[in-house]
This record gives sequence, structure tokens and C-alpha cells, in this order.
Amino acid sequence: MQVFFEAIVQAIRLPFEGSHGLLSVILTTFEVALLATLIGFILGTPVGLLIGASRFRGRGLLITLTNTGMAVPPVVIGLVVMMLLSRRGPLGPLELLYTVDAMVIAQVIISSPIIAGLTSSAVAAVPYRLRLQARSLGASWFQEALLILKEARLGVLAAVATGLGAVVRGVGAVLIVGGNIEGQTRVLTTAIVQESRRGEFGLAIALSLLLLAIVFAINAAITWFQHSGEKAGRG
Amino acid sequence: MQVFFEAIVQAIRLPFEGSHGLLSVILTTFEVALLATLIGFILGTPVGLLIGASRFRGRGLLITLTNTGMAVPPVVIGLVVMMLLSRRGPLGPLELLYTVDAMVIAQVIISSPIIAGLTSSAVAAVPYRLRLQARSLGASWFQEALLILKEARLGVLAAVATGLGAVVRGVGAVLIVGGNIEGQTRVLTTAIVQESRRGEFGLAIALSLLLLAIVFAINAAITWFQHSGEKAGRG
Amino acid sequence: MSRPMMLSAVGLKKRFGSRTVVDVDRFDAPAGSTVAVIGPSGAGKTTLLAILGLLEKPHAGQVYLDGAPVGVRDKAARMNMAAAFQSPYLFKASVAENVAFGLKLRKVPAAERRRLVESSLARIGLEGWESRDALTLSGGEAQRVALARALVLRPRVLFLDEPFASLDPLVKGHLVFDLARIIREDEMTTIYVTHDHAEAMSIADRVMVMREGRSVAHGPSDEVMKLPPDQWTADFLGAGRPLRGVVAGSVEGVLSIDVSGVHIHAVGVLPEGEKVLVGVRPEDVLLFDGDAGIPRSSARNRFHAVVVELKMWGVMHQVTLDLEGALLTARVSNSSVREMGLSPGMEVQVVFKATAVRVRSESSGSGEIP
Amino acid sequence: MSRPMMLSAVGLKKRFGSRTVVDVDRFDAPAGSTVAVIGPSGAGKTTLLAILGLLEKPHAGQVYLDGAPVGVRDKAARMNMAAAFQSPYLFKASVAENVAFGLKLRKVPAAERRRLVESSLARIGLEGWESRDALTLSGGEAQRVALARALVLRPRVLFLDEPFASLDPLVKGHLVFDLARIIREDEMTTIYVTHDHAEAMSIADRVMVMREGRSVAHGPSDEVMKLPPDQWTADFLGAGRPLRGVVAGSVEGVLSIDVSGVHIHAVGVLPEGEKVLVGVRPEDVLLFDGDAGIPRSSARNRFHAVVVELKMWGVMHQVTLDLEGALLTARVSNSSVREMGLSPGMEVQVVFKATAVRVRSESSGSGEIP
Repeated sequence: MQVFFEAIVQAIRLPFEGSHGLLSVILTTFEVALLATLIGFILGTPVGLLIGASRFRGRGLLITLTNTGMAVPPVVIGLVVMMLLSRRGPLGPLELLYTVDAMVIAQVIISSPIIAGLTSSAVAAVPYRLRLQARSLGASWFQEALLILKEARLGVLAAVATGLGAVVRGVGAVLIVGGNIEGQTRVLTTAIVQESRRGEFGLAIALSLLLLAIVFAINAAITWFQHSGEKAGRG
Repeated sequence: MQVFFEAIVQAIRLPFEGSHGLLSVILTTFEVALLATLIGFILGTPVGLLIGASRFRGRGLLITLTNTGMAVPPVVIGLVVMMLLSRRGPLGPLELLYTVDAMVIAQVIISSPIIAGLTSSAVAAVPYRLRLQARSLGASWFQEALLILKEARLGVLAAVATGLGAVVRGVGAVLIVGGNIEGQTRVLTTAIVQESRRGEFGLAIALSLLLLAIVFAINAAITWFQHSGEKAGRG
Repeated sequence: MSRPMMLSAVGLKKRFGSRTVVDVDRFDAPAGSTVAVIGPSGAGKTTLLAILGLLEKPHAGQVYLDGAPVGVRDKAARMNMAAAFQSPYLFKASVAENVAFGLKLRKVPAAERRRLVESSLARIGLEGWESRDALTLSGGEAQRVALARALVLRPRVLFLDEPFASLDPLVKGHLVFDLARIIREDEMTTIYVTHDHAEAMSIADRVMVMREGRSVAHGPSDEVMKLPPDQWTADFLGAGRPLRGVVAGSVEGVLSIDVSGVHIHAVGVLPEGEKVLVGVRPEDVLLFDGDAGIPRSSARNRFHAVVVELKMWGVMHQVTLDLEGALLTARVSNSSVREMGLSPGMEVQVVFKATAVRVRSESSGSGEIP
Repeated sequence: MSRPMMLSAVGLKKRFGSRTVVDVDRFDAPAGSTVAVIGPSGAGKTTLLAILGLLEKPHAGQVYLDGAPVGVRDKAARMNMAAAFQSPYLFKASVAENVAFGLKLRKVPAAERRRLVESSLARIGLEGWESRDALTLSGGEAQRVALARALVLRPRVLFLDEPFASLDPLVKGHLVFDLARIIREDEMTTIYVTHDHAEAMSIADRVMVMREGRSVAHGPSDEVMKLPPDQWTADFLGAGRPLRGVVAGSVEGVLSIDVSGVHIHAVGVLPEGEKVLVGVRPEDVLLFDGDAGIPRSSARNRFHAVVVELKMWGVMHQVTLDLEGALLTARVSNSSVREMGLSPGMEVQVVFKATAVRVRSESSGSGEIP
């Protein structure tokens, strides 16, 4: 177990030994994750509400798109974004490859379908008769939609947190489109891969503990949302 | 869009141009995924049944372990397995690092909590009174457990398929412990990362299509299980 | 303040997939009336209510409000209506916010809203409950809040979908009582869906019986209950089949009707020789021992009869009686069956009032009861 | 074949978290009796049943089967029992496999199993339904399968948890009838949980009334129904409070009981001067117009009374009557209220039979009814 002991000792020392690009890694991680989740929320929630609460032509297509988006492996998303942004790709002139923006684009493609899909489940769980009840009291379709989101708010929050978690935890897509450039596009997950392959276990452990702290905070939030939801549920 | 066109043309040609280690990649992918899922099923299902269907001392601990297992990012799992198997690690003498076995170990740690967690949800959804009913007709605890698994069988199958999907889609853990050695530990996801970073889009696309085919087959199975479950549900 | 509205509909059809769940030719709720829609579960009652309440679009047919065609898009029409369902479906908010929901949508000013919510809660027996969390209430309390939420809007048409089905009889009794009073005071047209015909009878003046999406009987409660148009409806209502007879004469408004030789007295105005259907509710038929001395009384119909069959109906017994060829049904409690020792073949005396008999000319209609 | 067993329990307590859901001092089901456990929802009825059926462990107390202490681990004891619940809870399999479930666990050979399943289905009215998919049945059919699954085991104690609560009255009537016949034929001890006292009365010979986990009344149905021990129980059962009186005399087995000056006739054997409680079920009380001529009949109790109060009870009316100081309750249909024009202050005649009156000596017990 010596390897673990040494690594942990090193991990504890690290923050006091001055910069290892640690701050940059953390800031980049937050920047990518928060931006991608915010855009994912803006794109995903209305789609989830539509899919979960109404019947219309094209709904099947939207569901298929959402499910496909959730299923496609991050490395494949990374590849496609890479090709789009590559010098010879259609968005090549924008010169986004190996930038934070490239990572945000890839992560939005990962988070939006998750947020849309889980929002649609939360919304579909609002009893139809509750909506009939609102309609019978005079609610317009817009007021009904607001009521649905309000009733499903804990589920929607859990959906957003789950999207955030996927973005923070993932490595494949950002590794491809970000390129893991120190001081620029290195995030926690790609840094962990890099350091552990180099045998720099101390640094890798330090990064992992940070990542775990973030992930567990997100998971605690999800659990709390779901738990409150159950408690407030109709018995 | 020329980059896409060229890559797809190249992807179609590839299988006819003889070995690029493609067969080895596919076989390794299946070997790791199926072994890891099988072991994950053997470890995860009993735990899921226990958590989902009974109350006992230590249940809280088991739930926390399962949830933690599901939350820990694959790169962190990869790091920990890497350290365990590294020359100076406690399992160093077994010389498993950068082998298929190392990847299976990491993937089991990823799939078991998923299978346990989803099995416990499926099992918890079996109505308690159905179990009282079985007990009242003379079922022992073991017969009751079998009945629960039988009633929740579609949910258990969906749990196993979800575990399989996570193993096939993931890249972080296998990249670290497998080392992505051509002809030995290279799997679809790690190969895609490698080829796309090298700009070999044709090969990357070919590998991605294969990966997508596998992932969508698994997802179709999950959807089918869940859908049949709904149809057969009690109205 | 508000005046009740007439609600009617023709040719309503609604399908879910390939299954037709509602196929109702005609529905009529005169202004101020209380119409019960009854039928077994799965008969399409709730879907019919959703269509009539302009909550769901039918695949065919038209709903009319005071004679004017209306649909789900007529927000003005919808604003005249309000509904309460079996599960109270309260929103995640306080009692006051729940009750104020419809008022807010109608842009009633906050002060007026508070006043209305307060008085509405007081009326339904929940004075001062404004600030409670709606999701912590018991079943009966939640149902009161749901009713207050509908009633505070002073709807001109009120829809109730099995509002008492999941309540204990004690709670239910109080609530039925309070609701009946408010409906009477506010003069609403009320559409009341239930699967319990006793509950329907205690509230409604008109009844529609539904079976598998269709209306099998539709008319004044008394007529539907006493003259069910077919065997299924009779069984569902726990009624006997109507008897066929001929008006033999009339003295001071009391008809004498010849039913296969037996003369049944009934109140009504019909010419001699008219062919009629005759019905009596099983509850209104009293049985006496065959040799009991029964005095002359206000009950004009007294016959000797033979018990043909006894069968359970809910927690009562239904007794089929042979009056010299005419079959009559009586409903009696289980303790009466025991005490009188009722059994097939036994002779009994049958007594019912002339006012308890419903007579309708055979020529005045076929399936539908006017 | 099998002989019914006596089931009893003392000091049962069960908590969920910090809430005590069952706290029952004593439970008694004599061999072959049918005991109804009634009470509002949330009273702990189902939990009590689970404890008595050895399905759940109580936190305190002991269950006895034919006098011997038994618990959840006594598989042999549990093999004498079977249960059916409100939702039929059929397993994902054919009807035959569902019915055979308990037989398989008892290692009954396949051929014998087939024969038993076949005859059990035939008995409950589902002849030839063996190969149907259990999850495609209607509510009433599924409930029959659930009953067949319990009855095929020839249990010596049968537990029924609201088996008819979700059925239409027509379906329910048939099923109650079939079940009552089978219970009679097979001579089982039956514990029957329901929230509907009318249903309880039609099936049970003993009743336990539960409220908030406690037993508030426990004894023969007739006693509990006519002499409820407190106001809450009286209200829940829709009964009147018992009257206090003194035995004034006795002629040929008919007591004359002085209740604040009014003499009520009842059947019983009690000494003159004995202080007693007197109860009449509201259903057994007939009302007549104040001036109607009522002939001498088998109904020995006839009084003039004044209507004090009218209130709804479920879909009937409960009428409180003042007999010169003694308050009596009658239950009448809404149409009777209308026809007689009943209203507070009105004078009526009250008639009930001496056999409908329940008398108990005040000294023979306090809260618990023997």
C-alpha cells in the first residue's frame, strides 16, 4: 500500500508547493461545465416539456433524437465535433479546435439530451388530471405549462444536476476536441488521465479528490431534490 | 463538409483493405464488456435484491457504497486500479497492468454498482402487498426472493443492459489501466480517441459506426424491456 | 349574481387509439339541473365529462352552452365552468393559493381574492385554513379544498367527477350535505359523475346511464330508475324490468292498470286502453308475511305473491316475486330475509304506494326515456 | 377435511417509525367464526391483519392459533392460513399458475394440483379459465382468481383485506354471495377487513371496530352495532347512542324497560329493577305520519315522537327523534324524507319490533362489549 500512502502525502503537499497549473485546470473545468449545462438547460428544458406533456406531429422524432443523443458515446461526439472544427471541416475557419469553446460545444451536445430526457420524465409524471383540473379552472396552455414545470420543479432540477454531473465526469469528448493543452484546455478528467499515465500519482490523486468533491456535491443535490420530491408527493 | 465525405468513403473502404488491428479491437471490446458485465451481474444483482427488498442493519452502508460507486468518475476508478496494479502497488506482483484483465477489473467496478442500483429500484417497485400475498400463501423467504426477481425480471434485465452500455461507452478507465496498446488492450473507444487525435478520421468513423451499432442494440434492448414491463404492468 | 347555463351536446365521439371510449348521441343538462352520469368503471364517464367541460376535444360532435356551439378554444365559455375530481389534485402550495388559483387566472384583484377565498373556505367548513400546506391535508379535507377551489369561481356549470368515491361514509355524508346546500344556494348546472347509483339518486334530478361509451338511458332520475330500458341497465341500477300493461280505468287521478290480470294502481293521466310500461323501485316494495293482517292504508297496491328467486345485490337481497304472472322485484335487508325466513316458493304479501309507481305510454318513446 | 381453528391475540403493538399504528389489547376469533375488522382508512386494519396472519412481526404481543403461541417463523402455522387483498396482486403468469402457487409451495403433486385448481376455479365461477393470462383480467375476474388462489388451499383461517372495495355493486353482489357460500361450506375461521360497515354486517358474526390503531369495540356484530360504546363509534357505524333505562317488568320473555318514562319492549331475561343499556339499529326504526292509523302488529314498540334533527349519512338521512326525553335515531331514504315532508319539530309515529332491540345490563361490562 506504499504507493497509496506516498501519493496521498504528495497530494496533500501539492497545494502548498505553488502552481502546477492546478488553478487553471479547476477554472477551466468549472467554465466548461457551467456554460455547457446552462446552454443545455436552455435547449433541453423546453424540448423535455414538449415531449413529456403534449402529443404532436414530430414528437416521435424528437424523442428519438433525445434518446440517440443520450446513447451516443462521448468519444463519438468528440470525433464529430473534432471533424466539424478541424481545419478542413465546415467550421474550420472559426479556428475553435483545441479551445474551451470547442469543449463547451461538445459538452452541450452531451448535456442537452440528458436534460431534455429527464425533464420529459419528470413532466410526464405530473398527473394528467391535475392538468385537466387546472384547465377546468380556466388555465390557458401557457399557464398550464408553467404549472407543469412548477409541479415538476424538483425533477427538472435533478435533470439539470444530472446533466452537470455527466459533463464534469466525462473525459472522452473533451480529450479529443480540447487536446488537453496545459494552461488552456486541460480539465480535471483529462489531467487525471495524463498524470496517472505518467505515473504522477500524487498529482492525480489530488485532482481526483477535487473531482470527487464536485461530483458528490452534485449527487447530494440530486438526492436531495428527489427525496424532497418523494416527501411532498401525493400519498 | 468535404472532411466528412472523405472520411466516410475511407471508412467504407477500410474493411476491404485488410487488417488495421480492427478485428483485435472488436474482439477485445467484446471480451472486456461481456466479462465485466457478467461479473457485475453476479456481484450486483444479489446486492440490489437485498437493498431493494429488505430492511437490515448495514443497508444504509450498502446503499451509500452503491450510490458512490455509480457517482465516482471512471477516470478516478482507472487511477485507483492503476495504482493497485502498478509495479509498486499491492497487486503489482500479479503484473496485470496494461492487460485485458486490468480493464475487466476496472469495468467491473463501474458496472456492478449500476447493476446493483437499478436492480434495487426494479425490486423496490414490486408492491409490498404482492409479497405479503406470497407469504400468506406459504412462501419462505427464499421463495419470496425468487418471486420478487421473477416479477422484476424486466427491470433486472434493463439494469444489466445499462451496465453493459456504460462499459462499452466508457473510455477513461480503460485508457488509463489498459494503456491502449495496439493488438492487446486497444478497444473501440480508446481507438477512436487515438485515431481522431491523429487526424485519421476515416478509421475513427469506421470504429464509431461499429460502436454506435453496439450501443444502439443495447439501448433497443433496454427500451424493449422497459416497454414490455409497462404493458404487462398492473393497471 | 350568476345564472346557471344550459349545457347540451350532440353526436359526441372520442377514440383512444382504435377503441371508441365515448359515443353519445345526445346529452342534455337544463339550466340549473343536476345531472348524474353513472355507469361501471371504464364506461367512458370521465372522458365524457372532460369533453363536456371543454377540457378535451372530441373526434366528432358538438357541445352547446346556452344553445351556442362551444369548444376547447373558447376561453370565455370555459371561464363559466369549474370542475373537481375524485382525487383532489391540489397544487404544491398553501390552501389559500390553491383556492385562489382560478381567481388569479380571472385577474381578480388580490384583496377581493382574499375575501372570496376566505368566505369560500368558511362556507365549505374550513374557516381559517388558508395558510396550511395543501399536501398535508387528509382525504376529506383535501376534497373540501378542491370543492372550494371550484365553487369560489361561482361557476355557471359545475363538473364533479366521483368527488366522494374515496371517502369514508361519515366524512362523505357531511360533504354531500354541504355540497348539496351550496349547489342549491348558488343555482349551478351540475354534471355529476359516479359509479354509485344510490349517491346519484340522492343528488341528481336527471340521470344518464353509460355503458361501454354509450348512453343506455337518459332522463329524469325517477323515470330512469323505475323504467330501465333494458335488462343490463335494470341489473346495474338494481331495478326490476318494467311491466307491460293496459290502462283499465281511472278514478280521481289514480289509474288502474291491468298487468296480466293484476290491477296495479298508479298516479297519472292516461286514456283507458292505452298500452303502458309500469315500474316500481325495488326499495319502495314492502313485503309482509303471507298471513299478516294489513290494514287499509295509503298504500293502494296490495297483492299476494310468490317468491321466485333471492339474490345478493351489494349487501342487500334482491327478491323476485311472481304476481300471477307479472314479475316484480323488491330489495330487502339481510336481517329481513332472516327474520321473515324468505325462500323461493314462499307466499308473501306485497305492498307499495300508488305514488311509487311510474307509468309511461308505450308509444311515447322507444329506447331513450324522455 | 380441515377443521377451522381459533385465532386470538393479546397485547399487539406495531410502530412505523415513532407512530404506533396498531395497539390492540385483545383479539378473538372463535373457530369457524367470521370476524369483521372495520374502521376508517388509516386505522391500522391492514397492519393488524398482517400481524394476525403471521406475515409481519409485531413489536409486542402474541398471536395464538388454537391456543398455542405462533409467530412469523412458524411455517407450519402459516400453512394453515391464506389471504386475499383488495388489489388481487396476481403474479405474472396464467390463471392456473396463480391458483396453483400455494399448492406448489405445499408440494402437492402436479396431477392433484391440476384437479384442485380446476375445481377451485369452477367453484368461484371461472370454469375453464386456467390458461388465461392473469394480467389481462377485469377487476372482478382478477378478484375471483385471488379468492380461488386462497380457497384452493382449504385454509383453516382465511384473511380477507377489503376484497370487494374496488368493485362495482353488481359484480360485488355476485362475489359476496359466492364467497359467503364457500365460507359456510368449508367452515373456515375468517378475518374480514373492510371500511364499510354494511358489508361487514352482511358477512360477519363478530365485529371489531378500530380507530387510530386501537380497538374501540369488539364483540358480536349485533351488540356492537346496536350498543356502540361511545359517540365516535356510534357515528362511524351510523348508529344512535344507547339509551339508559331500568327493567320495569317482564311478560312471556318480553321485557318492559323504562327509559325516562317511555316503556320500550325488548326480548331478554333480566331481573326487575336492573339498570340497562338499550339500543336499536337506525335501519330497524320505521317512521309513520303522526296521524296515520297503525294497526296492532308484531311490532311491539310504537311511540309518538318529535323530529329533532335531520342529517345526511352517506346517501341516506339520519333522523334524531325525541321520545319524551329519550333520543332515538332512525335512518330513512331521501325519498321518504321528501314524501313525508320530514323536518325538525314535526310529530311522527315511531315503530320497531321488540326483537330489534338489544339490551345489556349496565353492570356487565364497561367499554368492551362481551
